[in-house]
Amino acid sequence: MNLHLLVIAPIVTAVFILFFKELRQVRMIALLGAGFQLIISVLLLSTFCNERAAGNTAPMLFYNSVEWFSPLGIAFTTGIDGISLSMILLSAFVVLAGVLVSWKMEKMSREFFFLLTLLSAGAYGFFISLDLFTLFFFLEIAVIPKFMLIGIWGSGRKEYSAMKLALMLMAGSAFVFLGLLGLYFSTNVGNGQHTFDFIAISRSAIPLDTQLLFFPLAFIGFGIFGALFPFHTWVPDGHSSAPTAASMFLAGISMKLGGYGCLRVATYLMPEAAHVYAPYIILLATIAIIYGAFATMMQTDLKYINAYSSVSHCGFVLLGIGMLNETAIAGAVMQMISHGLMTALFFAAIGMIYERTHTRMVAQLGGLLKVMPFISTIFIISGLCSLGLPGFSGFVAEMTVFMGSWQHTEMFYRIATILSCASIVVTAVYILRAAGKSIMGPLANEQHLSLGDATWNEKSAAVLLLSGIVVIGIAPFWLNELISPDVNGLMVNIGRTFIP
Amino acid sequence: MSEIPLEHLLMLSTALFFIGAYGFLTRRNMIAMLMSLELMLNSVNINFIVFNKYLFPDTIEGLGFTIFIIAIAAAEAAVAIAIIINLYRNTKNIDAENADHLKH
Amino acid sequence: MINEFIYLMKHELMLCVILFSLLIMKIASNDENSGRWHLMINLLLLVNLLVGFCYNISGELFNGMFQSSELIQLEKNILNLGLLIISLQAHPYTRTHRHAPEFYILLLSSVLGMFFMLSSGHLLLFYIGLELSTIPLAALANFNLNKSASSEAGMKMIMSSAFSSAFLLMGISLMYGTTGSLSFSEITLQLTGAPLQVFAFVMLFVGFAFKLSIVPFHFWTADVYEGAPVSVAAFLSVISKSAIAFVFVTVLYSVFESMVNVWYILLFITAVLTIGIGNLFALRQENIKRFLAFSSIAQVGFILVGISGGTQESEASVIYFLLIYIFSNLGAFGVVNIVSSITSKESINDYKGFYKTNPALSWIMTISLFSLAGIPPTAGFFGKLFLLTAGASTGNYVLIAFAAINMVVSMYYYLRIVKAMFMEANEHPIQKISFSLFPSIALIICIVGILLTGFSGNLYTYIYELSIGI
Amino acid sequence: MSLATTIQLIVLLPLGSFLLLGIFGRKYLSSLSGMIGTTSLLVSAILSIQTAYQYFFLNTAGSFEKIIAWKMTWLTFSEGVSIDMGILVDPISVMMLVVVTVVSLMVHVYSLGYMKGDERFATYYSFLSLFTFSMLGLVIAVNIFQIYMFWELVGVSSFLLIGYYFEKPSAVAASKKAFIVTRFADLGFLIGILILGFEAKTLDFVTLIERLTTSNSPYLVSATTASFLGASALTWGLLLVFMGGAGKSAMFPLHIWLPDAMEGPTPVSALIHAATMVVAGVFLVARLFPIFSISCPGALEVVMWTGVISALFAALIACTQTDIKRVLAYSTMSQIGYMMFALGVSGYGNEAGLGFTASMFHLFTHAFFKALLFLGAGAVIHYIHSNEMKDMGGLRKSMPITHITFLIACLAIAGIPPFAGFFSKEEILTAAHHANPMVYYIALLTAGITAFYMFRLYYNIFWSKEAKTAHHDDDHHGEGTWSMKIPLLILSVGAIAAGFIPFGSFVSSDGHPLHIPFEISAAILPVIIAVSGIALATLFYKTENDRPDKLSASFQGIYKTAYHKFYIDEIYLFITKKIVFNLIAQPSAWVDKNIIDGSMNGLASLVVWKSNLIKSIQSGKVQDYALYFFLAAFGITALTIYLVN
Repeated sequence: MNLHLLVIAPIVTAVFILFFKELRQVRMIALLGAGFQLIISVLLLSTFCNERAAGNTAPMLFYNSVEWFSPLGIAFTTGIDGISLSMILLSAFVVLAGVLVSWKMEKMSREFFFLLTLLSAGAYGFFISLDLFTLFFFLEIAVIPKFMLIGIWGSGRKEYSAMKLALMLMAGSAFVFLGLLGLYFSTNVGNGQHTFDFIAISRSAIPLDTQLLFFPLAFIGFGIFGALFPFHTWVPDGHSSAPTAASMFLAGISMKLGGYGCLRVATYLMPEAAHVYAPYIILLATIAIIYGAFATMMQTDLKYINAYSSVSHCGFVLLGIGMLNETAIAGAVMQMISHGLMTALFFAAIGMIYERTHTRMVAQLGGLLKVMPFISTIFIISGLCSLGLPGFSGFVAEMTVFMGSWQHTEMFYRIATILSCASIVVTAVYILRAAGKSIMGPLANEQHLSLGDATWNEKSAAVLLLSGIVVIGIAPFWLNELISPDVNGLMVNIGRTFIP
Repeated sequence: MSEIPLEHLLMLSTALFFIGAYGFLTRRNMIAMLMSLELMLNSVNINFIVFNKYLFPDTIEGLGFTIFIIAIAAAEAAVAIAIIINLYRNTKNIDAENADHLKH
Repeated sequence: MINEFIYLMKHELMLCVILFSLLIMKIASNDENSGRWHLMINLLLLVNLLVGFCYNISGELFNGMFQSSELIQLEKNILNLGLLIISLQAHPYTRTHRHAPEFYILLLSSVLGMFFMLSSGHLLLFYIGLELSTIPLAALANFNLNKSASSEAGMKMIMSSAFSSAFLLMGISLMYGTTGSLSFSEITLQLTGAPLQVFAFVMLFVGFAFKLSIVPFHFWTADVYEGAPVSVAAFLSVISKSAIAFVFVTVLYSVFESMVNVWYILLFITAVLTIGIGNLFALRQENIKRFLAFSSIAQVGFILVGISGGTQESEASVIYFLLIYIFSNLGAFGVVNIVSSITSKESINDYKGFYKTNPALSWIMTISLFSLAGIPPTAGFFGKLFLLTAGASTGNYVLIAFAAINMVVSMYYYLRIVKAMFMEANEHPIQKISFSLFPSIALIICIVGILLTGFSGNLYTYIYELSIGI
Repeated sequence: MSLATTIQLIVLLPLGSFLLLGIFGRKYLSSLSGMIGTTSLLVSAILSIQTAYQYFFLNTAGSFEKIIAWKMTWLTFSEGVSIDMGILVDPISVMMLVVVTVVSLMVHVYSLGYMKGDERFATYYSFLSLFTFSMLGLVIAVNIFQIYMFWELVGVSSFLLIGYYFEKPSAVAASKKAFIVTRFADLGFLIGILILGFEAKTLDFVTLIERLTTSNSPYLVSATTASFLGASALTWGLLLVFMGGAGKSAMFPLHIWLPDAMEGPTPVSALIHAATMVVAGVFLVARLFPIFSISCPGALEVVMWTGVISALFAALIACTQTDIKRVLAYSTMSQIGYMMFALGVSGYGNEAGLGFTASMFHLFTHAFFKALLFLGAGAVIHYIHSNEMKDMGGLRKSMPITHITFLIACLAIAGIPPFAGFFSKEEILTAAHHANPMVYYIALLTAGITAFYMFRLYYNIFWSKEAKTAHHDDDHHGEGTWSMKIPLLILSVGAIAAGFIPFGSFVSSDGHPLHIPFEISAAILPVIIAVSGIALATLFYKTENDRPDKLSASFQGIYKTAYHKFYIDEIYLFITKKIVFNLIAQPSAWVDKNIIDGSMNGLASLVVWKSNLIKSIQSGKVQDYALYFFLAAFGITALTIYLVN
């Protein structure tokens, strides 16, 4: 199965969109495109599972390499394993949901859907590329559409947030690029030629001092995408100013690029350095988790609440990666997927509320459960998911991270783990505060009585994401089977200097 | 008659160069600036001739170059003066200090 | 023999033919400003471009004073392409101008000078080419005869260039004194690295630096760009810069190869200064031409980073980048040109709400700016990253890190314009602009170039095979 | 039907009705929803009774073994350590199956009348089913993580049901409080699980217990040697797990959510906050009992004292409360305290394990009479439309059935023979007597107080003054429908009869039947104390008089503190509001906004400032440019020559 399809499909869709003007046509095309992407990804999943079942244990399936800039050792190399596949599925879900929730985007609809689709192309490309340059290319492709989406269709201090997001993410990718250059020049494929090829680099032994120099660059670079403390400040502003779909993409996809990169590029390719720096990563992650959670408590804007909670939740991803053992890393991957779906759902719900009440201030909302039961239920469910209720994906992911983290017996790791566990209480507090005030309680505003409940497209978007969440929450074993062999594969490299 | 040593001539040219530069930097009048520019170019000419005569007497590359420099300097001066005249038409002065509307 | 002569000098000859035909027309005809005339001249330039592609042979004439190779001819073709685009873009401007033919005459003679410079195997020819390319430009900068800003720009340009050429000549003379020759091949053999020679070399370098507007020899740039007509500014920032850069690379790599330690230091210092200062000034510009001037200064800094690599990749990347740079910068200048020649609005604030009235132009502007900023999927991304990659081959990551961080800063001011066009409201936006065929062709060429060049790995490989490196 | 399928059915039926009602209930079958929920519960109740019959009576072996009826790996962490879903059948789980399904069935039936005409009828029933499902899943758990998951689910369904009247701010606040407090306790539970799982390298109960109880097993050794802050890892693990249990079971000091939880509909209080969920903590300790008693008596000590203190403490508060549901809530807390310290005083294995049996026995009987009390109170509230004692009185005429059943329940809880509570309490006291006299006397005292406040409640409702709301008689609906009365009758039968079950021969600490001789001598003292308590209550409250006020006046200080629940809530408020919010949350939010974000913006403004700083060099004067050129040229030359050599 040709992975290029994953990139081509959105691009073709985007190009098609340019030919139409009417919202009706444009959104239809976008929807078809997104649906097609979902179908491709599901097909990919099935073929992948068959391949694996047939005993194909190659680290990367559907491997394919096309010459690109051969003098610089750059090729368009693609291939996937369970981890990237799960990420692709996540993206497909979020993209489709995103298109659905922005169904009534009247303002400059063509440009909106064009950028949205372009963004998804970047995400897919990132997850399938096995060539660091291509990977970086797609990483950056995914940035600028966000700038436009927030700046044009956003709300609040949109220009400020858009600029901030763009600059911080660009700074991140600058770091990433330095890290990649370091890797590039430490390879050698004969007569002084270097290569960006992922697999080649993963096989080459990179001297420790090089790693020590470039691991922080790469990790911080990707970390900025993944809301690594203290480089997370784009998250609240960006998310809260963005239009609903863009927030969903940001939280559901972009932040995952960061986590994925931290795991795949930084940690996997420079394991020795990772072991050296692990304590710092864990320190930052723990701070992000607990401090993000407390900062969330004080927020009064629903989107800010969710954005800060994303900081806290993405902390679990980095924590899992920093723990550098199989369980924790598996947990980190699960957390990425879970957080992607859950936060996207949360933002969708908030967006629906905002669309109707034109406010996101908790103080001005109340008793919405009476007015819009469906949306409120969705809101509560995503809240429960984000506080890690069993039966939803969040629980599975967080518990896996905890179990993994606890395997370190040093006191420092133990304390970090306990603090992270403590965050589930804080999460409960702020989620219930938000839900209790805005969804439950007496009706805050009489005009709200006239508001309607979700429309078909919003419902289907919510159900789509919810199904993902619940499936993972009820039957995590299949996801585990999907990713754990490849996490094993990663551990071969990461664990190679593991000091027990 | 005794020959003038190379160093002296080089000193002369260097001196001339810096005098020209000084003039260029200090004179307010653009025409005067052009004249000091000529001084700088001539110092270079002296260099070429001197090197040619003292170090590589069997070729005439240096002399040839000098000719070209003189010619091109003339062309340059012509264009410069044309532009200065145009500037004078527009602003009614040719003081370098006052031609500073484009800045920062 | 004779046809070898023709093949080797075909670019120059072609230009001479056009020049003379222009002169004759100027003398002969009286209605030189008719649409027919403009069509004709652009067709001539197109022919000129196409001719450049046939009979690529390498060799030398006038015992080594004029030399040509596939690479040099490629570079000349790139310049021809840029020339064509500029002349197409200049249409709205020249159509209304009294002295259209002179405009072209000066333009073409400047290009002719660049060609000589490119093929020069001898400092004399190099010097002549340099002056021939500079002096007409000064006249062009002054082409808005009754605008004081324009003549001030012309004055500044001619004065500073004359001053710098004095330094250049000083360098050449000392080089002559220390090596006893003026032909590149000879000089290469005679280099000893004596202090006087280093001094001479630095003076040469300064001459280049002035033309490339490398900080701290860049001061004339912004003023001239602001004062000069937009097409001229575009020409300055794209064509003459690329030409000089081509020569610079060849001279450094093949002639002064043995002085690598010297010029690496020079490049390192100037690159840092150029990128930093260029960005800092670009940040605070309100006039869009001036802004583009400083942004192009910053771009030169990146070119220097690429050159400092000194490998085959470096040379290839520099040429590749310059090709992309022509497309991107001319895309931006094209839009500015149309806007300023029709509405004579040149401030960035005027561009607020530009998207509402001129979506097409805004998209073109945006894509060009993205390309300049190095944002994928535009070609600029590849160009810039290859430059950095080439520069990193020396292992000097400090320089690369500095450049990378500055890419972010530059991102800010490029996005600022995009923000103005798309996101900011404006009660009197620039009205809907309708423009003729020529500029639209030019813009289409630019956009296509921006979108396609980046992905064509073969093109890069082709350039790579032509280039030599140290 | 095999054991596995039966129990799966028992558990999945409520889930089914939850999904059915939750998704389609509101729109399509709101009227049917009650019947749907009830029938599904009826079936699973019958099935569980049948299971109990199979397990207890058709059991040929001498003892009751732990049977793992069914099990699947749900999520693997690392080899050996995994979350499994499964069904563990042993005496206590079977007993709990019966208790949960029966009480839940009663509540379902009762609600048919009680919640009639409520607009969110379907939602209510779906929540009830959700709760029942989670509770059943909890009791059959094979894996400590499975218990944790259902533990959380139970918590959330309790949250949903307390907040059922979501438009009442007090209800919302109560539900939040309940969830957050238990959540906080569960944090301890979770960390406890992490510790135990890490030490035992497994999460399965059977293996876990086996590994942590067999002496000199490597796991046990490492668990007891690895110590932190003076206590061994095992002690920490068990204590933290117990913290979870204490939170759910509203043990002191984590009890503050229980009284507020009475904001929920009364049947819900009967089901969740009296009979089933709140005893989950006891169940959890009982589940891990072997580890507690064999490997870590220290932890068991803690359990005991927590139980004793809670029992007494709650009893004291109960005497002063005027909201009848709150009185019942505190009495629940105190009874659970009994169960806890019963476990605490118990040892492991045959005779020593009396406390264990007693505790389970009390759990069993308590479920019946406490549910009965709540449902009775519910009927009263349904009739009076108030929770306050002062609005009640003399209702024995207008609601005779409620009156009788309520009286039975009061006698049962007061421990008057031959009612159920008497037997179980008597066993507990005996066990305490053997183990620890101190505890025994406190327990006795508590028993007395219990009798007192229960009858205070009883008299205030049914005797004393005439109810102000008597004029309801014309428009009111009497005692409510039969659907409300039948459960009362059934439960009262339970409250009378349950005591006669020879409990020890079914449920015991080690699974071997345990014959408990009934000794009159030990029973006399408690009964006397209980009777005197009742007598006192009669003296004070049977008819309206001013003795209570005199009493409270004479014990001013103690009365006020007890009335204000010993100010525990205020302490909590202080900690959360003053410390957590003002000293942690606000600062971190501030830091993020100003310092971290500020530094990011500061970087940007720094650059801008710099660019303004250097703007003057671009002076626009060509001669300045030339000067810079000149200087730069020679400067660079000098620098280069210097650097090269």
